[in-house]
Amino acid sequence: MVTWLEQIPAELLPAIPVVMVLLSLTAAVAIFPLPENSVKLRAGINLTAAVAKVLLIIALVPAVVADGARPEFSAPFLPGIDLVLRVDPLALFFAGLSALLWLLTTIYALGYLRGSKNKSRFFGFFSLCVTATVGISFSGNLITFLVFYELLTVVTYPLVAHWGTPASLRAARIYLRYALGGGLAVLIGVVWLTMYVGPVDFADGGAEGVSELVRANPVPALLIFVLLVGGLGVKAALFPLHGWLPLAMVAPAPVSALLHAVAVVKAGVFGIVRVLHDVFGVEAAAELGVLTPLLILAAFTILYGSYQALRQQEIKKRLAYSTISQVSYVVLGVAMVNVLATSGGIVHLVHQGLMKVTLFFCAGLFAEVIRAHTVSQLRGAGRRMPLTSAAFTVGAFGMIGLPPTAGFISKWQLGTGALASEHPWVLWVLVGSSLLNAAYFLPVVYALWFVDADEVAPETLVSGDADSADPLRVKEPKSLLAPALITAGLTLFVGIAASLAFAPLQIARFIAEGVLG
Amino acid sequence: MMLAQWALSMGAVELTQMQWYLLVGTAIAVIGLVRMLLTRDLLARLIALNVTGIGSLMIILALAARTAESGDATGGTEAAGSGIDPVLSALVITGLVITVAFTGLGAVLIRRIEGAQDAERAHTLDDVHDPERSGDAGDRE
Amino acid sequence: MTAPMSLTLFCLAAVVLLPLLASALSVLLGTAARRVMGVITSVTVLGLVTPILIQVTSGQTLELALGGFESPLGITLRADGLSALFLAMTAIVGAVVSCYAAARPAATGKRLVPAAEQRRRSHPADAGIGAEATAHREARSVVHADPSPVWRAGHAGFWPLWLGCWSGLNAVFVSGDLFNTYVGLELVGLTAVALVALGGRDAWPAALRYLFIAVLGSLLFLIGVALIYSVTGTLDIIASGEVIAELAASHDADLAAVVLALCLISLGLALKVALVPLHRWLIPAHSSAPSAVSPLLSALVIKAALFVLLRVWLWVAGPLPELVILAWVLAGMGAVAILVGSVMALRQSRLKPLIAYSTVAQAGYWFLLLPLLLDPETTALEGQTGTTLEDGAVLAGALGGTVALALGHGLAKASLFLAAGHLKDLYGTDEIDELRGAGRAHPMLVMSMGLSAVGLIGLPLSLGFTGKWLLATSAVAAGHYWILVVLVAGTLFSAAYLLKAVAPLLVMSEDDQTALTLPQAQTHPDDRALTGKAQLAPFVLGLLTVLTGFLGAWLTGVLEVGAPW
Amino acid sequence: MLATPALSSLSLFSPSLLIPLSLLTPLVLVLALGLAGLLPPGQAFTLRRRLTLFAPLAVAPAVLLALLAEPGSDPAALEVPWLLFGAHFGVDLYARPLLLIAALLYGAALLAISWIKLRDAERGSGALSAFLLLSFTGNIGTYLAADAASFYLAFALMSFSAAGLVIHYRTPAARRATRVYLVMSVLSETAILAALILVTSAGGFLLTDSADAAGTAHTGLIQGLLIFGFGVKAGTVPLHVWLPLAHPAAPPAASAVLSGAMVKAGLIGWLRFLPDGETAGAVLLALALTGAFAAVVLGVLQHDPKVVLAYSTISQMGFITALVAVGLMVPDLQAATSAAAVIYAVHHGLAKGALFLGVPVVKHYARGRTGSLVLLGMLGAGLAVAGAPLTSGAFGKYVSKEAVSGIEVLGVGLDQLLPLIATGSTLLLLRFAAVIWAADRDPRRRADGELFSWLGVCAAGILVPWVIGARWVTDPVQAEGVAMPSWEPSTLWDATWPILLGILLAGLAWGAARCGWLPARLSSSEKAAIPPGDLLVAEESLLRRVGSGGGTALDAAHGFTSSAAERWGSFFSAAAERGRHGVSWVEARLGGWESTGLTLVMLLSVVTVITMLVAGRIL
Repeated sequence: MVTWLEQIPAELLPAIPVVMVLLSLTAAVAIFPLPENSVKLRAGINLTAAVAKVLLIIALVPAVVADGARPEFSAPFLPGIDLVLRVDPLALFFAGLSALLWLLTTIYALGYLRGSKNKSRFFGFFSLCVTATVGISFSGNLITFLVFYELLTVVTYPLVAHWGTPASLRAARIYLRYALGGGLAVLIGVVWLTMYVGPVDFADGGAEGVSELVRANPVPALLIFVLLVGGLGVKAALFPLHGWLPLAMVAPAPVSALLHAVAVVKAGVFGIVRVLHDVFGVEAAAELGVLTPLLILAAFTILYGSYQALRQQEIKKRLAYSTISQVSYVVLGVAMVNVLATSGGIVHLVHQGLMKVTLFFCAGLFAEVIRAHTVSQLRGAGRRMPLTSAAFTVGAFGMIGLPPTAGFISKWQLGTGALASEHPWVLWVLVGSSLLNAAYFLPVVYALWFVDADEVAPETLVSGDADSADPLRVKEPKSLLAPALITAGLTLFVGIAASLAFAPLQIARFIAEGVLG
Repeated sequence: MMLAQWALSMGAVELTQMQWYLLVGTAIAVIGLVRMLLTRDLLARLIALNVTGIGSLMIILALAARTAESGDATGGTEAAGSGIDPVLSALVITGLVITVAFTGLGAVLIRRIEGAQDAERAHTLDDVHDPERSGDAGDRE
Repeated sequence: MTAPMSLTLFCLAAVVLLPLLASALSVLLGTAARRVMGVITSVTVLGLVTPILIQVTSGQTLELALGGFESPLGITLRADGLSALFLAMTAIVGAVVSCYAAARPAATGKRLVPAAEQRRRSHPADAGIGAEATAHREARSVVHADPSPVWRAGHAGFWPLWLGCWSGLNAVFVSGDLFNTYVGLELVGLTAVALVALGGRDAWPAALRYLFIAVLGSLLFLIGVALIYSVTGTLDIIASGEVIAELAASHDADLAAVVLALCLISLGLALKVALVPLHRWLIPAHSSAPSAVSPLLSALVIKAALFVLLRVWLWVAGPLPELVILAWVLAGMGAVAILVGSVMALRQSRLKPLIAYSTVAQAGYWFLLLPLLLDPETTALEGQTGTTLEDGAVLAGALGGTVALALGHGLAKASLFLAAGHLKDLYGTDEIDELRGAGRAHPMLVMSMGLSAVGLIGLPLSLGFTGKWLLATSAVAAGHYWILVVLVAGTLFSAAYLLKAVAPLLVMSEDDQTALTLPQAQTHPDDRALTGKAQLAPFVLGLLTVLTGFLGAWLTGVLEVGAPW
Repeated sequence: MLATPALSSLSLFSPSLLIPLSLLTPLVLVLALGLAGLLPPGQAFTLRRRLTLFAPLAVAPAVLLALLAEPGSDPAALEVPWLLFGAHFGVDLYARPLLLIAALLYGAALLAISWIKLRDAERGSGALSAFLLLSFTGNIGTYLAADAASFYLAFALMSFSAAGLVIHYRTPAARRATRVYLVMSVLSETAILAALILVTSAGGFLLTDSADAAGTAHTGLIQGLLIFGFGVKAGTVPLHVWLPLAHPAAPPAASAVLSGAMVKAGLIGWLRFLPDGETAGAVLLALALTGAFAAVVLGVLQHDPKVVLAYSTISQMGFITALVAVGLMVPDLQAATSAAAVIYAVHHGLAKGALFLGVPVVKHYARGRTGSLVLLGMLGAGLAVAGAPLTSGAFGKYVSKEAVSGIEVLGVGLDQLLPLIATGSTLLLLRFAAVIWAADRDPRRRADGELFSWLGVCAAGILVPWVIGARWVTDPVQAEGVAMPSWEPSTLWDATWPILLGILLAGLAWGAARCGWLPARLSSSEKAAIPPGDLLVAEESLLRRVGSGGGTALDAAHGFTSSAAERWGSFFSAAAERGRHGVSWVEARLGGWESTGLTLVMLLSVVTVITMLVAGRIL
């Protein structure tokens, strides 16, 4: 099967990024007008689009990573500036993650939303959101990135407000306010930069003209950097701009799984990596002297996120704050200018996505099956929902950074990278955050497995498979459980086989070497 | 005309005929404008509108005279020295026609509005006398 | 003149005269026939505009002297980039709204049916504007023999007035000289006032107020034109522009008259575009107008005045340094308009006034370019390395930005007003908190309101975004950083009030999962198309708002044709 | 299921397969046990029962590996490029004996649990053997790992699966023990992670060059972290508090493994990573010695036999840590002291394992025909731990004394101090004998796996240390087996006088207790004077105080910042609201017809006049 894919003729390659973006767009356009009850057709469209996208990514990997092809497609958009879609390893990295997790989250959402209303609207916007994410990953210049970045804001609003309760509308409004503010900051930054250096094309080592700009007049360059990273920081949930993330947990589980673990949050961080590596270039950024403050901000966000997570009793709120702290690992890694730390940061982009999606799936399962929303309600869930609890445990161990899981790999890379950079104190931030992670995840795991549920609310006693020796055992719905187990398995596989040929770590290392030389 | 003598007697300013008409036209336009903008009564406002229209047209006529008088080089074809510049007079005529059209439309609207207000007032009086008959003819929005 | 050339010239003339002819003809037809005539005319005008657009995009300004009379007496029609774009937008919005009005005659206004003929299903002499007869097929059950007249939905007078207004608009866009522009403006003003009056009893005072404002504006414009003629000796826009340029070069004393003319013209047109201190007439006019009329008013009618303003400022006055005070005053009023319009929109409790105030706010954007026109020097960036902007680029960028914003606003506002009007007719009210949860029954309407919101806020993939991008880049190039601040504030405010309008429609259940008490749709015996395919119109316009986002580069290319610099 | 590899068909398995085999077989078994849960419960139970029967055999590949793999030969090294960061495994001098001991102990423990009749079996024996297999894999993983990442993987796997052993009975005591154990192991894991990262970034990824790489950068920091991290596992004094709590709570087989094999992982960690350092060695030595002696004092006062044994483990580990500390202080003695530590660890593992497994054996088989056998076995194991002559204990102590001869501690020769530890352990063992003698009996008719495994361990305890000492652990000086204790009277006397002293002291204490001289609290029978895990109460309260103090401080800071943010937010929105209200008031005033008219007139006049003036001036 894979050999067939490898022989994709060279001239078809530039078409792939466009096909990827259009794929989920056409899926969305097809899904919107569907009536509510055509479940089969909607599921079919969704799944075929998702599977096709994953296959395309697999086809691209050997071409782009192995023999360095850079397929590119550009269309006129603004006077003098085109919409450019280009595939480079970093783009492939992020697009691969979002394509894979979109497939799993679609399966999860099909099961999760079986009973609810507005499914066509949900899946339509769901596919649009992935279009925006893939667009962001493949964008070749700053304008295309901005267009898809803003599209992501618009498209995620109805997903956050899906339940239509006043609370979710309020959360969605606050999210929109943050995201629009961020988007405007990026717009002004881009306008200003374009004025100085013309259309800003992503190029390894920084867009042409930007390094002279930094040398000629550092103050505007600094302001532009602050505007860009500030605007992107909103979606990357850096410290002062993270307020919207915990509130957006009102959204349905698949939304909080895909959006707040993968699409939205990662788009922000991916943007910061692009700005640092491909717009300013690391040397220019170092010359500007912005790396250390960014490092300190990321470190503070990590500790602040973990501290806040410690104080939350609701599971999804706790996961939200842990997302805030985990995402800043990527910024931390990238801000330390050496190959080890950068590859650690970039690989954490994928690892954190896998782990956090598993945790959100399990949180959704717990909420759906045994109505458990707070940590105390999870007592004894290990015996009642063993497979979900196992997946949750794998995710939790990943968050803490224990070896067999992917979290350990990125923490180890970041640690060694920190010591190799000129900020060895970052190691203690990592150690401190691991302790804090353990402090707020281990009690949950302990409650899951080692505490017996004192009283079992009768209505949650779904009639398990009748002859189960353990009367408490609850039937876990397949379509929700399978994605959770798959992502948990992936977390373990990526954690163990970290040095495999096209494993995330190797691609991240390849990217880091490409940028830092 | 006393006004004209008063101005002449002032003697300070020696007005050519064109400037004099320009001055009068502007005065009329300004008076009409102020009157129109400050009255509450609709009909008075419509009439003031016409006065402003006439004032502005007088200004244009004065300008027409000026260009004719100066036989401006660029004027080109129109007859030198004879009374009014034809293009501007066409402008004045069209202005007149349009002001008339608008006044017609305004009059109809005022009649409608006042008619509605009278009906409204009549209804309120009826309601006071025999409440059960009201409501039907009322606006069924 | 090659064959296609004469064909496009024929189209140029037809685009103005055909709607006028159709308007006159429709007066003679019955209600149903008028709707058919209306739709046919709109389609043909759409067809006529395309060759003009193609010809202009290929880089050629079309010029036609009607009836062979050369200027100064004859009427010359000229279609350059700017007019082609406005023609296209008007054609698209006009066609869609006409189809909507044809599909839903009830949306065209309210008419007063006298009691006498309610019993007899004959052709009553309608007391409506103009003597045209209206036929009623529906069976009329009389409640009780009450002599007073009764209001009925739908007003056949809509069609002649709207086609007349359309021809006036096209006349303004393609007129080569100032006098014809004046005549076009008047035709638009007259028909617009009448269209507003179709909205029934509470629309009449608004219509009257609109009338006074329109007349006042055009009188000021007339005096201005006369002054310019007296100085330049010609009414033709291009010719007068050249004369004024010479005068400016020689610092002639007559320039004072030109400056005075510019002041009068600008203020008259600002009055017609409803710039902030002079905006109060627009709110009652656009919100009480019938649901098929308010999109036309907001999207098209005020654009005519804007078009003339751009013509005068760029082509005729050819930015004179003396106009710097006027430019800053207008730009200041524009910035204030954005803030005041948005704040007032936030405080509205009903949907249509909110959208009207949004028009007032968006109008502010179109005046921001004036100071840019006057000192487009790019010294601000001179010292910087790497800037490649030459002098004309700033002007092109500013004009491109303003035109993109205006066109984007036209499409988006038409869609928004259509959707809002539809909801008002459906539920009888446009109070926002009474329409909570109405979105559940009309996903298409909510989607089109969402799409138009994207266009109005200026998020990417919409002409709004292109406009803001072009305006921002040329502002930064010319060193006018205050425009950036205004754009950011405007975007955030517009997001706030559009969210306030659209969000309540999405509400589905109270917090404790109890079902929401939905507003119940009123029964509309004579308006079957209400829930039917008429909802497609706002959706089509919404889609167009987003899809035209890709045309940024093409738009600036077209504007280069016949540009003054 | 996996056919048990018959000992004779060695050629069947190529030697290099042994390392992966020994690591994977237990994991495969655990996976099978886990997946059995998916079957309907009836079949699941029988499958699990049959799997637990096979469990003891899972250790066979490890035993084979230990026997066959000559350090440095082909089967002794394995490189897995795709695992973690490129994993390396290998059997070296220190790993081989500990590997053997671990395999034997885990085999015996699994045997004791599974090969018994159903009615006597532990509740949930499947889970227990699964966790035992997991911790076995982790344990031998720490010995076999040859690079920092896989060492850490094995260490984490072992410590977190040990939590499963401690919690097994789900009693409140077990819960508390597990909580304490988890908190301490998380702290130790994090410290070790930091230390390993420091070592790796200093170039010490492969263990062969870890120790000297650690010497190059941040040495003091690394030493501190390693002492803390592995100290928790090795039960060094302030960090030993979890041992006395965990052992009574865990099932006896599990506590045998805990004391016998898992504690040694701490030792191998120090040997692999600790860089030489005078001060670190001194600190470690001080801690070791205090631990060795304090444990005796505390252990004597306990009533539960397993707690006494736990304290004896702490004291013995103190002995071994002292050896390691000496190796740190005097680098050229390091080879000898490490070899001595390994041999002593081997001896202690087997002997202590025998004692722990003996506790249930005494309970079930003390009476009847097997009574004498049990008495003999326990006596033998006890004497070995005490270090009586002719036992493996004597051999271990002799080698250690040889290694540290000449080291002075506060003026007293170290080789004088070590025998005193033997006295302490004699006291503890007598206490253990007294307590176990008084414990209740629950006779069981037929001999089963529990007895056989115990006998196996006792036999191994007698034989294996000598074999290892002779052939496997090469003495750096004679480059072959470590010097064997000669039979002259002087060495014999050296081994016996500490024991006699211990017996003498015990007699005195016993006499005092008889005639009531001892204070009431000390001699009370049921409640121990000092609760097990003595320092724990202090440490727990300290930790709680620090946690709550930090928590309140952070909450206060958070409260302050959020209230400031709220105040700022409300001020800002109030100002915005006032602004909006002002705008709408002005706008309303402009509303009327007259006011618009007025503004228009004003605007017209003002603008026209100004522009004309400006135009005039410019012209």
